[in-house]
Parts: sequence; C-alpha cells; structure tokens
Amino acid sequence: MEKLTGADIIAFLRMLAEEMPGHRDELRDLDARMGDGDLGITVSIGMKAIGDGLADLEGETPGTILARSGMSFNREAASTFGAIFATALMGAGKTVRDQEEITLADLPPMLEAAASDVSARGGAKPGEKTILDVLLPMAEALKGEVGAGSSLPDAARRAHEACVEALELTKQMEARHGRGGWLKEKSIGQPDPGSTAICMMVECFARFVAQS
Amino acid sequence: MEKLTGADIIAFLRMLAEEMPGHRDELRDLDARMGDGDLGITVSIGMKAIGDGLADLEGETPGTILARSGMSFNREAASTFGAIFATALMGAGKTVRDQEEITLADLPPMLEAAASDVSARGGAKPGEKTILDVLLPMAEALKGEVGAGSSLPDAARRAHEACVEALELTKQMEARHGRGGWLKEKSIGQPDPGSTAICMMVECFARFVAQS
Amino acid sequence: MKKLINDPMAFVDETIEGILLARPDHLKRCEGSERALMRADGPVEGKVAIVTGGGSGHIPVFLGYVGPGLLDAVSIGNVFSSPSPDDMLAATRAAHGGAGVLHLYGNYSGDVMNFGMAAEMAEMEDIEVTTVLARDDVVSAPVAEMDRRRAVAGLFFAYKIAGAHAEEGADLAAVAAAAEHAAVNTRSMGVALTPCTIPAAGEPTFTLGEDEMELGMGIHGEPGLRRTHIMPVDDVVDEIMENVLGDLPFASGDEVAVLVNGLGATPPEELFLMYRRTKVILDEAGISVHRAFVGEYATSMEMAGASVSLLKLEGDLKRLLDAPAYSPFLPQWPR
Amino acid sequence: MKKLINDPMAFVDETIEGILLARPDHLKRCEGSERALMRADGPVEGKVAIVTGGGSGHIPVFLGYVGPGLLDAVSIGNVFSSPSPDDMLAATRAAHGGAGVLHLYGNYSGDVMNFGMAAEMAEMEDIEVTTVLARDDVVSAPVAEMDRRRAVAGLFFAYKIAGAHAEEGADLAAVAAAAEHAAVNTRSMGVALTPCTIPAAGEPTFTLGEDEMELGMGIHGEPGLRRTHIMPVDDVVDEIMENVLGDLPFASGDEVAVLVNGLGATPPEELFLMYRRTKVILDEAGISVHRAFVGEYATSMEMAGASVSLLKLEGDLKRLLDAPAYSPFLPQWPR
Ligand SMILES: Nc1ncnc2c1ncn2[C@@H]1O[C@H](COP(=O)(O)OP(=O)(O)O)[C@@H](O)[C@H]1O
Ligand SMILES: Nc1ncnc2c1ncn2[C@@H]1O[C@H](COP(=O)(O)OP(=O)(O)O)[C@@H](O)[C@H]1O
Ligand SMILES: [Mg+2]
Ligand SMILES: [Mg+2]
Ligand SMILES: [Mg+2]
Ligand SMILES: [Mg+2]
Repeated sequence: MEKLTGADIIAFLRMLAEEMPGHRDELRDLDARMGDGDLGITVSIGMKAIGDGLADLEGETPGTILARSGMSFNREAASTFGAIFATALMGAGKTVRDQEEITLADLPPMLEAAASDVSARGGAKPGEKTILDVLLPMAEALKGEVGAGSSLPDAARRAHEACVEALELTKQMEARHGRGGWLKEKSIGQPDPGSTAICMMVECFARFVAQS
Repeated sequence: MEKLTGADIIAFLRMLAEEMPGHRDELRDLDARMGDGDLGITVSIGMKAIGDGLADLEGETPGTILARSGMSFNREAASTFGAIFATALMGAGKTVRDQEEITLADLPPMLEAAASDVSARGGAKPGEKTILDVLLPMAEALKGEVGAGSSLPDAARRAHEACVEALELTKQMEARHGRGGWLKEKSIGQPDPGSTAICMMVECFARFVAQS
Repeated sequence: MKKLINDPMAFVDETIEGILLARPDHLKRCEGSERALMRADGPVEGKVAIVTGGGSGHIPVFLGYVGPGLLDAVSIGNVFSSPSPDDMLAATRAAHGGAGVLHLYGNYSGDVMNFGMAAEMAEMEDIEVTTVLARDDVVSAPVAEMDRRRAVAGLFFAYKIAGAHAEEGADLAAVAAAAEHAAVNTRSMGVALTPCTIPAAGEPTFTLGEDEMELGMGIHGEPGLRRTHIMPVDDVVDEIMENVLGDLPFASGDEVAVLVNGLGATPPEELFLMYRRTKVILDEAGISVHRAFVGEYATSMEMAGASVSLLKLEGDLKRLLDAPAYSPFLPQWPR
Repeated sequence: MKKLINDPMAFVDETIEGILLARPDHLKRCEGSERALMRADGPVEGKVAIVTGGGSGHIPVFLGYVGPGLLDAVSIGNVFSSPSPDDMLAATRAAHGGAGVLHLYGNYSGDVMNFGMAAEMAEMEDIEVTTVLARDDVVSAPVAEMDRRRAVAGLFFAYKIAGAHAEEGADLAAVAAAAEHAAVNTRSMGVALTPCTIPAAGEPTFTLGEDEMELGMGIHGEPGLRRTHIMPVDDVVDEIMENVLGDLPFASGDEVAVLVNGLGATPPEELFLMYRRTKVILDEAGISVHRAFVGEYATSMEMAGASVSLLKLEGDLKRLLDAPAYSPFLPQWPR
C-alpha cells in the first residue's frame, strides 16, 4: 500500500476505534501520575465517537475525514487532549483538503501543520512535554524517508520508531501545560501521556499500512 | 464500715469518677452493638463531671450529694442514660433527704425510689432491657440481706452478685427503649449496656465498703 | 479518624465559637448557657417561641433552623447526644416572648427525657410549654407504633411549617397543631453507604463492607431494613418509595413536597439522580410535586447516604411551606 | 466505588435530567445541545450574558451559579473534563441577549482551549465574546506566573460580582472588568483529606494514606504544597493563611470577604472550625471581614477537604458582592 484513499483512512480510523479503548487503563494510570486520570476515558470515548461517525463520512476525501473525525472526538470527549487532538487532525486534514488520495510525501507537511496549529491553540513550544515532542520528530523522520524513497510501510515503521524514541525523551522534560504543568519538576521521569497515546496510534498505523 | 456519711459518699463517688472512665471502650463497643456507641463517652464524661463537682459538696448530706451528682452527670453528659441516671440518683437521694448517714436498711427503699422515678421518666416496665432490670433485683436481694442482718460489706457483695445475675438475664430481653429499641428482636443476645454500667458501679461500691 | 478538628473533646464548643464568629448578626448565646443559641434579634415579643435541640453533628439540624420564619432558639448537645435540661431550659427562658414556647424536636429518648425535665422546670417558672415530636422514619417502627418512630430529615418540614405559623402570629396551640400536622403528614426513609466517626470516640460506630449499603439506616447508624450489596440508585429509590408511599398511604391525586436529603459525603449530583427516579415514581402514582428540596438539610458528619421525605400538603401546610424564611445555614429555597 | 448512581457512563446525563425535573422553573436546556443549560427566563434581552462551563462533579459549580444576579448559561462536560466547543457555542448563542457574552470560567487548559474554539465560532456568528479566567489557587504557580494558576472555590466571587454587574445593566467591557477585578483580588488555598472517584473510571485518581492530608491540593487531585500527617485544623489554617495572606499580599486595614468551602465529605461543623481560626488570624493581621461564606460552594464529589478564599474588597466589589442573587443550588446568602 502506497496511497491512502478516503476508504483507507476510514478503515484505519475504524481500527483505531476498535483498538485504542484497549489502552484505557494504561493511559489512565499514566495520566493519573500526571495530576488527574482522565486521558484513558478521553481516548476511549473519543475513539468510539470517531468510529460512530465514520459511516457518515463514506465517500469523503481523506482530509475531510480526518478533520471531521477530530471534531467528533472532541465533541464526545472534550478535554485538553480532545482539543489538541482535534486541532491536530483539523490541521493535518486542511493540508490535503482537496486530494482524493494521500501519499508518503504528504505526511511531513500534514504533521507540521498539525504541530503548528496545536502550538497556536495551546501555546506550547517543543520541549515542554506535549504531543509536539512526538509530532515534530516524526515529521523529521518522515522527511528523511521521503528523501530516501522509502515505501509507505517502511516509512510508517520508521515513523513509529522515531515516535518511540521521542517519547522516551519526553521523560526528561518538565511539563508546562495541562494538569501535568502543576507537577513542575515532579513531572520529570514519566513519559508524556498524550504523546504515549499518539505513539499507540502510530503503532497501529504502521501495522495498518503493512498489512493492507 | 456499716454507715456511710457524706464524706464516705464523696469518697465512693471519687472512686467511681476515677475508675469508670477505664470502662469507656467496653461500654462503647457494647452500646455500638445496640445502635449507637455513645454510652462509653457518656459514662466517662458524666463521671468526670461528678468528680469535678465533689469539692463543692463537702459537708452536704449523702442524699444531697447523690442528687446533685446526678444532675452534674447529666449536665455534662446529657443523653438517655444521663437523664435516667440523674433521675435514679435524685430519686435515691430524695429518700434519705435529711439523714446525715445511711445504713444498709436505707438501700432497698433508695433503689426502689430510683426505679420508680426512672419508670415515670422513661415509661419503661421491668423486662424491657433497661436499668430497671438490675435495680429491682438488687433491691430484692438487699431486702433479704437486711432481713438476715448481714454486714454492709457482705450485703454489697451480695447485691453485686444479684446485679451480675440480673444483667445476664437482660441478654434474653428485647429492648423497647432508647436506641436499642429499634433493634427489636436483634437486641436479644446482648446484655443491656446501661445495666452493664450500673453493674460496674456496684462492683466498685462493694470494693469500696469492703476496703474502707 | 480523618477530620479537620483540634481536640476532639473541644469539638462542639469550638464549632459553636466558629459559628458565632461567622454569624454574629444572626445568632447569639442564650443567657446562662454555653450550649444554647438564639436569634440575634430575639426574643420576639408576643410571638410563640419555638425551641429545638439535640445532639451535634447534624448541621443544618439543629441550630441552622434558627432564624426569621423558622425557630427561635436551640440547645446543643455533644455529638449525637442530647443536650442537658439546663441548656434546654436556658433556651426556653431566653426565647420566651410571652406567648408560650413550643418544644419541637426529633423523637429520640435522650432528647425526650431531657426536654421533659426542662419543660417541667419551665412550667415551674410559669412558661407555658407544648411539645411536638418529629417521627418520620417509616423503618423505625410499624405505623401502629408511630410514637416509637425516630426522626430523620423530614423534621425540616415541621420546622418550616411551625416557624411560618409562629411568624404569622398564631398562638401556641395553633403553632403546635401546625407542627403536628406537618409531623404526621411526613414520611421518610434513607440509605447509608459509609459510617461516620464521633470525634470523641475516634472510631466509626458501625461498619459497612466495601460493597455494602444499608437501607433504612438511621442518621446515627440505627439499624435499618436490610443490608445489601450496593444497588443502582434507581433500585434504591424504588425500594425507598415503596415503603414511603405505602405507609401514610399517599394516593393518586395527592400533592406533596419532596425532600431529598444528603447525609454529608454523598455529592449533590447523586441527590439529583435520586430525585430523578423519585419524580418518575410519583408521576406514575398520580402524585403531583409542589416543591422539591434537594440538598443537605440534616447531615451526619461525613456519612455517605441520603433519604427521601414526602410531606402530604393539605390545608394550611402549603401556604406555610411557601412562606419566606431565612437562615444562612440552609440552601436557598426553590421558588 | 460506593455511589448512588446507575450506569457510570450515564452519570452526567442522568444528573442533568434530575436537575431539570427538580428545577423546571429555574433552568432549561439550550437549543441544540444536551449539555448546555440556561436561565429558564433567558435570554435576557439587552443584558450582557455570562456563560460558564467546565467538567461535572463540582455542584454548585458550574450550573448552580446560573440564575438572576448570577450567570446566564452553562455548558457541562463529563466528570472533571471540559465541555465540548459545540456545547459552549450552544450556551453562548442561547444566552446572548444582544449585548455580548462574557466567558467566565476556571483556568484549566481543556476549558481554555475548548472555550477558545467556541469563542472563535461565536465571533464568526457576530456574537461579541470576552473571556475572563478565575485563577485563585496560590499553590498552583508562583505569583509572577499568575496566568498559569488554576481556579478553585474562589471562582464564586468572580461569578457573584460579574453577575451582579451584568444584572445592573453594565456593558460587556464593564462586566468583564468587574469579573477580572474580582479574579485578581481573590486568593485561595485548600487541603484534601480523601480522594474521590470519577464514576466512569471506577477508581480514585489518587490515594492518601490513612493518616495523611495534602496541603494545597487542587479540586481534581492536582498536586499541592506538601503531603503531611493529619494536623489539627488550627495548624492547617495557619499554613493556609500564611500562603494566602502573603500572596496578594493582604495588609492591615484591608477589608475582605471570606469563603470557607467544603469539598464534599467534610462536614459543616469542620468548616466552622476552619472559619474560627481564619477569623482569629485576620483579626491579628488587622484585616476586617465584611462577609463570611461558609459551606459548599465548589465540591469534588465525595472528596474530603476544604479551602479558604479571601477577596479583597475595593471600589465596586463590595456593592456587587452584596447585591441580591438567586439559585436554589447555593446556600442562602449571609445578610
Ligand atoms: N498546550 C498543549 N499543547 C499540546 N499538547 C498538550 C497541551 N497541553 C496538554 N497537552 C497534551 O495533552 C495531554 C493531557 O491531556 P488531558 O489528560 O486531556 O489533559 P489534562 O492535563 O488537562 O488532564 C498531555 O499529556 C499532553 O500530551
Ligand atoms: N426508658 C428507659 N428507662 C430506663 N432505662 C433506659 C431507658 N431507655 C434507655 N435506658 C438505659 O439507657 C441505656 C442506653 O443509654 P444511652 O446509650 O445514653 O441511650 P441511647 O440508647 O439513646 O443511645 C440502655 O442500655 C438502658 O439501660
Ligand atoms: Mg489528564
Ligand atoms: Mg447509646
Ligand atoms: Mg458535605
Ligand atoms: Mg456533601
């Protein structure tokens, strides 16, 4: 698989909607150590909302599906993560607004747009223990894969590896945003919960493009 | 010791004030099984109040000391037991109002007056698991001792034995008054907490007249 | 014992101090007692005075019901224990405005005996006293033995109604009759989920398993109907309402006021879940709701649990319930 | 999890149903949303509308502050989670009376981002929106970074004051200025003794040992100043007041309003113990108390704990605080 049509995006999002609720307790526990524990529920409910909305999105472009799915997520699971995730999906979707298909080459600008909109919405900069700290390293890694002419499945695997590495680095960062921000230096040592959720989704994505 | 002067009554009440708080937890646990658990505190605080009031009662007659001590008890530890105990002490005290000393022969009428005033105040009849069920058997036993010409220490020991036997019988009774009354048949099996407290005091009394 | 307190033995007296510091325009001490409070603007000359009292640990019961359109004075016992007759007498004497005094309180034997002594002493001072007892807990005795029933949160209705009638200028017999009318028209039942701890005792007076609740338990932990596994709130309310409705009995066409009372730790959200089911059941039974009170009207410190009370509205009761009344210890009235 | 609930996932929606059944004369739904409520008599034509919102589990925050002299509409999130921008927009649209809308809520990033989206959407519909954030918790960030501070119960003062000014007919800029004045003049700090459980999560989000308390903990369990062995309430208040007084800083000659807020399971008695010590400290510091509010103004379900908030009264704040206001979810105002 080298191209993703609207139907592919729907299939991928359906896979996320099915699998992500399985990480509920893990995300809850991680987030509980960062001040509250809502992220497990947020991701479960939000992903279910995405799944429930997919039927209405048949025939739409990948960009529209992503943007509308982001809004569905945050409608049912509004929260810091919900707003950030919706902003990210809307930013990514906007970048490929009218395209019927997306390819590997589209991914870096999609991720960069997502990161820049997230930054505008929440005021975070890289290094402050937010999803920016996995989005931007993935964008960099994928640019390298584009340059190297990699296949989409290889690039996705590489993106996941980059995400895992970047997630590891978030452990050393001090949170400044969301409820984790109040933990100050005590937030050091734990990985960023939101970035952990993103990593789980990217792992899913890598499997999706490998198997299809 | 065959006669009790005001000074003796004060010494006895001081002994009660010192010893009864030691039964606090036992009475609390017993009373907790009967609906609440206040009796331990009631008896501790009430006895302390009696102790604190004794200095002002030097030189008074035994009857006055008893009646005023009952009021002190209930002022600081008002409760069902407080009202009942104050009523009993006032009834007993009234019976020997003007006497400078009391003897064994005074005890049965004092106990009977106590029981009849308690009955008037709280509406209880014998067999309803209240302190009447130890007061009246003790009055009977003491009448026997008076008839037999016993010494006060022997009679007091005998009164305590009668009290213990009567307390044992309260186990089979169903409570109708106080918080225990709501337990209905579930109150059967436990001894009456108020009567248990009376028994502890009588045990103290027997030791007091034996040792002095 | 996890409490925000100082010396457990000073708990009640320090609480009273805090209350007097916070509400100096509303409450003052009654002469001659550290354990009796009254309306800051009392005694109200020519008005029937209503005096209540009971053990501490139930705010707004008892002292929170003192105020214009409500009660005149209160005597304050130790936690869950009756006040002394001396304090009751001090409250009675201080509140007396020349028109007699209604002793209005819950049917607990300690309170009954001590108020009985106080009433006798007051009569010796030529203060006319009439007594009315709230006894709304349907679980505490069969309906044939209503005089053995204990009071729970439904006491609120008797306070509100007697207070309004006294404020209107009714005489002692009429105020007592209104209070008694409210008392006999009120039925309540509760549920407890966790115990509470008397500060001076330091340990909970009863225990409930991790997954247990007790239906019908009294506000001091008195035994209820049955102990059961935690049930959905709708099922709890179904069982409560079955007992409450059948007891008076309430019937189709009746108009009622509803009180859903939280015991302390149960959040407001859950009280509204209880009201939700209560309203559905009343609708099905053809019983209309004039007013719903949902909040903390009688607590048991940190106990978790709640009760539902119904007052059948007849005659003057509705007008008296709707009359204005003020106390900063109470939720705002629904209007 | 010991709660009087049905399906944990239906908790919020069923609570809203119960509230609408109990308070049909006071609240109604906003058009186009199941998660937005407004004054039953709204929108109030020509009046600045005040819209708030946030996660559930804090009644009377947020929906309990809707009413005459208070707020106009509220959007309701899941427990401890932000409402969605759609619900915020629905509340904004429905409450708008032609004079602009103030978004007034607590400084939590989820709420800020989602209200931010809603405000952008509202502006696209030509509804003028101004935003003011309550940020009273002194423990949550140093005073130099006040904009990172979270809100706790002191939000009450901003609501009361903004609501009164809007009711007087002030314009949007003036209402926002009054709200901001109240916000920057308010300082709070709390203590938590036990956790609470989000129904859908089923387990407490934090734990505290049998003998532990956490000073400065936030109302969702956010980390505080320090965890310590249970201390006497006077010592707790001493530490709270040291942090609160030094932060503004409050000074001799100041006049303040005090709010002692219970988080849920802490009994009213203990709140008055807290006020008792607070008053002594204020007296010693030469700070006078205009009004004391003691009760549950912002809860965290069954969490045990409390907070003290001070509002420094200057300019219009006193008049606006004293203005009448009504909501059946709130304690009666001290008067
Ligand atoms: N300002 C921000 N910008 C980007 N991501 C953020 C921001 N604030 C929080 N996040 C992400 O959201 C996650 C937390 O989400 P959530 O649990 O919903 O929020 P909260 O911290 O308010 O409970 C964090 O782990 C982080 O990855
Ligand atoms: N009507 C009564 N007459 C005599 N004694 C009584 C009566 N009611 C209760 N008692 C005694 O008081 C004891 C309970 O006292 P206490 O714990 O103060 O009261 P409560 O049952 O109200 O908690 C009982 O064990 C019983 O001995
Ligand atoms: Mg979180
Ligand atoms: Mg008892
Ligand atoms: Mg409470
Ligand atoms: Mg509560």
